[in-house]
Amino acid sequence: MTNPIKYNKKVMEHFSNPHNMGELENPDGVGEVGNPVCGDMMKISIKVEDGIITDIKFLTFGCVAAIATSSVTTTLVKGKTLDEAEKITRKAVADALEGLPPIKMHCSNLASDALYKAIVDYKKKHGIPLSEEEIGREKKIDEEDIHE
Amino acid sequence: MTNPIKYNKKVMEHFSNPHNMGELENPDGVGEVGNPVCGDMMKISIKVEDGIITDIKFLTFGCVAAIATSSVTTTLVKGKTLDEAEKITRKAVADALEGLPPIKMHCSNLASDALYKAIVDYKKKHGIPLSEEEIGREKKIDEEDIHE
Amino acid sequence: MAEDKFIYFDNIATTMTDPEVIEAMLPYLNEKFGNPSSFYEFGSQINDDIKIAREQVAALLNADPDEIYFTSGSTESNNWAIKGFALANQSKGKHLIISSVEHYSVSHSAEFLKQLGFEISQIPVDEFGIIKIEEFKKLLRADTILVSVNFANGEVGSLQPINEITDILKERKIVFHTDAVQSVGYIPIDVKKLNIDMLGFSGHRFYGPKGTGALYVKKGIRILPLINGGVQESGKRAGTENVPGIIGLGKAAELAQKQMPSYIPKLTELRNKLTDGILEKIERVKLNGHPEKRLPNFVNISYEFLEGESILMMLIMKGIMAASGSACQSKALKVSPVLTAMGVPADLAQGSILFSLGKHNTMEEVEYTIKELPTIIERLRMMSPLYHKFKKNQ
Amino acid sequence: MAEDKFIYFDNIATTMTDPEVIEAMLPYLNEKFGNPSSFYEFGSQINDDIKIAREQVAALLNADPDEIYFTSGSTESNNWAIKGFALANQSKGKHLIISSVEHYSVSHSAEFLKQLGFEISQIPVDEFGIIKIEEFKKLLRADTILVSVNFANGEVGSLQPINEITDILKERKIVFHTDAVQSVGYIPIDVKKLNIDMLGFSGHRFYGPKGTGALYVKKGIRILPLINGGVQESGKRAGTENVPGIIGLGKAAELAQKQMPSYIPKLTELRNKLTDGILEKIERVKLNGHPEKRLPNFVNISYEFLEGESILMMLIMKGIMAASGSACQSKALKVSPVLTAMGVPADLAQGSILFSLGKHNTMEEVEYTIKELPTIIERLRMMSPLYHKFKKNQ
Ligand SMILES: Cc1ncc(COP(=O)(O)O)c(C=O)c1O
Ligand SMILES: Cc1ncc(COP(=O)(O)O)c(C=O)c1O
Repeated sequence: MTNPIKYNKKVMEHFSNPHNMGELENPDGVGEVGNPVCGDMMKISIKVEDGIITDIKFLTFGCVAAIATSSVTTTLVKGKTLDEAEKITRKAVADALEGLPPIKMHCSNLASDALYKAIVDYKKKHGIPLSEEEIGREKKIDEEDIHE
Repeated sequence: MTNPIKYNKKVMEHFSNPHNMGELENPDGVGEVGNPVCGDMMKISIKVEDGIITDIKFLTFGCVAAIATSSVTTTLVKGKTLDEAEKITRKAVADALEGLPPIKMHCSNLASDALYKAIVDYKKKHGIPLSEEEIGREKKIDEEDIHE
Repeated sequence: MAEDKFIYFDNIATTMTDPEVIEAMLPYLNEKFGNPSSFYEFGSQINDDIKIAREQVAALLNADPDEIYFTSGSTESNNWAIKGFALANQSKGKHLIISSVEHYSVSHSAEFLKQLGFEISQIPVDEFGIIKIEEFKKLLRADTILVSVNFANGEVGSLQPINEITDILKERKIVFHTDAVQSVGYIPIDVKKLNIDMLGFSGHRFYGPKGTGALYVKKGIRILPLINGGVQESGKRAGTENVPGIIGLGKAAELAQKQMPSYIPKLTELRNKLTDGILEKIERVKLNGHPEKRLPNFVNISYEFLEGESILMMLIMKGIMAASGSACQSKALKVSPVLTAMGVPADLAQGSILFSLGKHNTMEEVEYTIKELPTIIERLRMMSPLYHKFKKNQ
Repeated sequence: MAEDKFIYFDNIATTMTDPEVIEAMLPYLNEKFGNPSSFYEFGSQINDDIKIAREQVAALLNADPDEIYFTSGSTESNNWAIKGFALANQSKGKHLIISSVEHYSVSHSAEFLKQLGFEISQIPVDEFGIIKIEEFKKLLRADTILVSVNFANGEVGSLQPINEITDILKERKIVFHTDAVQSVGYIPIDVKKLNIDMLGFSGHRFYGPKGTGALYVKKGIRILPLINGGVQESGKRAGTENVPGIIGLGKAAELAQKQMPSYIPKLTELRNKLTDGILEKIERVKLNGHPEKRLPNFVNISYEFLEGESILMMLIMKGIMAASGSACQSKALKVSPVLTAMGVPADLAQGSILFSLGKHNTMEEVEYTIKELPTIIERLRMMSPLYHKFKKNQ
């Protein structure tokens, strides 16, 4: 009934040895979500070449799940096209970690949201127009961020 | 705090091997107190010769303490004059048993009361006038008996 | 009987903790001492063990594991069920019905609610201590929210007509609670089949540890916590879990489920032998409770012209431990309110002795008791003025 | 550190049961299984053993034995004290005052009373988690019947000014209750000298068994039972006694009284060493709670730019078990309400870790922790966007 948090091996691997940790110098796009008051904050920076994410780094303030989802998201994205990367869902992130404790599922949102915002940031900077859908998703992320 | 009843050795001796148990044939005096509904009932019969209680027997319906106080009372009385026997107090009975559990103290009342009533019965039958005090005590015993 | 041994016929007071139960508990007193609420696995892994205990208890009652809440014993469980349900549902009505033969943990809880404006009705019982169904029906009102009737009468062991009660209540959506402390582990109980909404019991009555118990609360039923605080037991019963106790209770439930099929017939045989032996060998006695519809381990008999304590003491002197009523009621009461409610006259109720059997009792012990008891009764009757009067009038 | 060993720095969550306590309990799980309420000596003699346990607990607090009531733990004790006192004394007034840093077992009990028409005021605390005496005085009303302030703040260990509180209350005849769960066994408590009216605690926090606790209630104070039923505990707390638990609690009290003089200085030394080591070696940290006026075993420190869970996990990976707050509160809360009440900003409160020491901890363990922690903090900060921002702005 009381269910203290239990992480699986995969999560622990990413937490203990996170991939792509840090901040890119002169990134092509940056996305930041969350805030310290609500306990999770993520910053993702990307390098893009010919529509492909060639490098990515994350910074995370947060729990074990937040760090692990950040790490696994970066590994999922590297080498993908922007379109492919955009489509990485919250579920894909959780699946790549072979599951998260229920009360930690929201962390997978944060990671995919931060990535999304980095891509949008890149597109804006490079004059790539956003579709209605993309604008909507960005707005939604920002709103959630405040309300959380 | 919860204090189940604990009897001492002396009480247990009298309970296990009660003295003067039974009913005298053709007694000179009989005293009965208590009733089955309230859980204790005692009947004491005495033989009196020249103002001396030469024989005594008891019947008791009741708990361990009731039986033990009946038994010890008979031993205290045998061979005593009526005057001496009348003066056997509730305390004397309890003392002769080396103490009773607090919630069982009322049993020592019953035994001395039954004895008292047997003596009064003898006196009435033999035309020995009762003092004011004696009449008062008898009345009190009967009243208590009902109220108990 | 061996010098150092005695016959324990007071299994309704408490039972010995089964060695397997103790063994199951020991690690949680020792190395597995962590707090289940902790973050690290050393503590949190204990939740898995508690989960198993919850499943074991649920299985015994055919409940779902998340319908089982661990408590400190049936007294707490009963208090919680009655007060917690009444307080959570008072907007629906403030009328409660209990039987007139409830343990104080039920009747005093109801008493407490009276002060908060609730009304309590009591169902009368017949001569066997079984509730009168027709009278019960008459007590039901539009504002009745809860009915509480023990599974078996705690003093004479008569089984209550649970099925009939819940059938009546189902239509009216009134919730049913039962104090099953003397029944769990002595008779199969299926809360689903019987449509029971809440059921409380203690571990120590069926070879589990003291200080443990549970309340079964059917899914969907709202009760307020009795004990507020942390989020243990889904936030319904706060306080750091009594881990060794819970593990022990689970084990006891498992053992009961496994062993009941073998010990119930044995208990029934011993019970019948003891009952018949006493009724045959001693005159002027009366079996209290229903002759058939009773728990397999209850033998409550009244001995005319006698008072219970002196019988108990003589039994002790013969190495036999029994009781003159419910061990956990007040010592001060001379006459059991349960027997009184059943219409047993006060003088007869005084002389009632309850032998309650357990899985460790033997036929040899029963036979020894049947042999010794007539002498004891005879001896005490020889002292009884009531018996002398009876003889004279014969 | 040895492979199979770990460092247990979460003694406020629970402690291991002392082997002497287990040894004292075992006979009552085994051969001494009788019910203390029974008539025969096999059961009733257990009352003598319970009496000793009651004396042992009373001695630890300088209370009279008949002022000690055994419960299932401090959560029950606190619930009972607050609800039971309020309900018994509502004719005198319906206003209660609690501190703003109480455990849920106190604050939710007060919450419960609100529904019954009581009013609750909360005393604000200063930056150390200590109640503001002047503010407290302002809250007192003519209809105030009860004040409840923990003996030591349960999360940072700051000691409350009990003496000052009870001095103020004495004149006004207002009753004082204190939740002393983190203090009993860690600091001498004299209820007489301190004029405490009610005090609750758990056994498992000072090497006693889980599922045990007590409530001290000063003679003359009337409280209603929380758990109604039989006459156990002078009719104030019903239910068959958890005999092994009570015996164990008594033993734990005895051991605490005997051992405190030696382990308090030791704990204090370890605490100071750990506190100083961390404050020296790691930048941007903040000691929560009062630097001196705190329990000898609490080290609650916030690490800027970090979140607690990831620190805890890294500590676990180094074999160190600690907590990020009160183990028995809700898991769902990200920020401790206690730290919030103390005015610790949310982001700083997130990164707070509580090391709570116990008598089995060693200087070696403290030194190991001081050695490992800076690396952990450094590693996590390297991941933290907040730390990066801070560095850039320096
Ligand atoms: C200050 C305080 N009071 C009471 C409790 C409740 O203690 P228990 O779970 O032992 O009942 C806790 C639990 O952590 C606590 O920290
Ligand atoms: C019928 C019944 N219900 C409840 C109880 C209370 O059980 P416990 O003392 O284990 O809480 C008893 C105790 O004898 C009982 O006989």
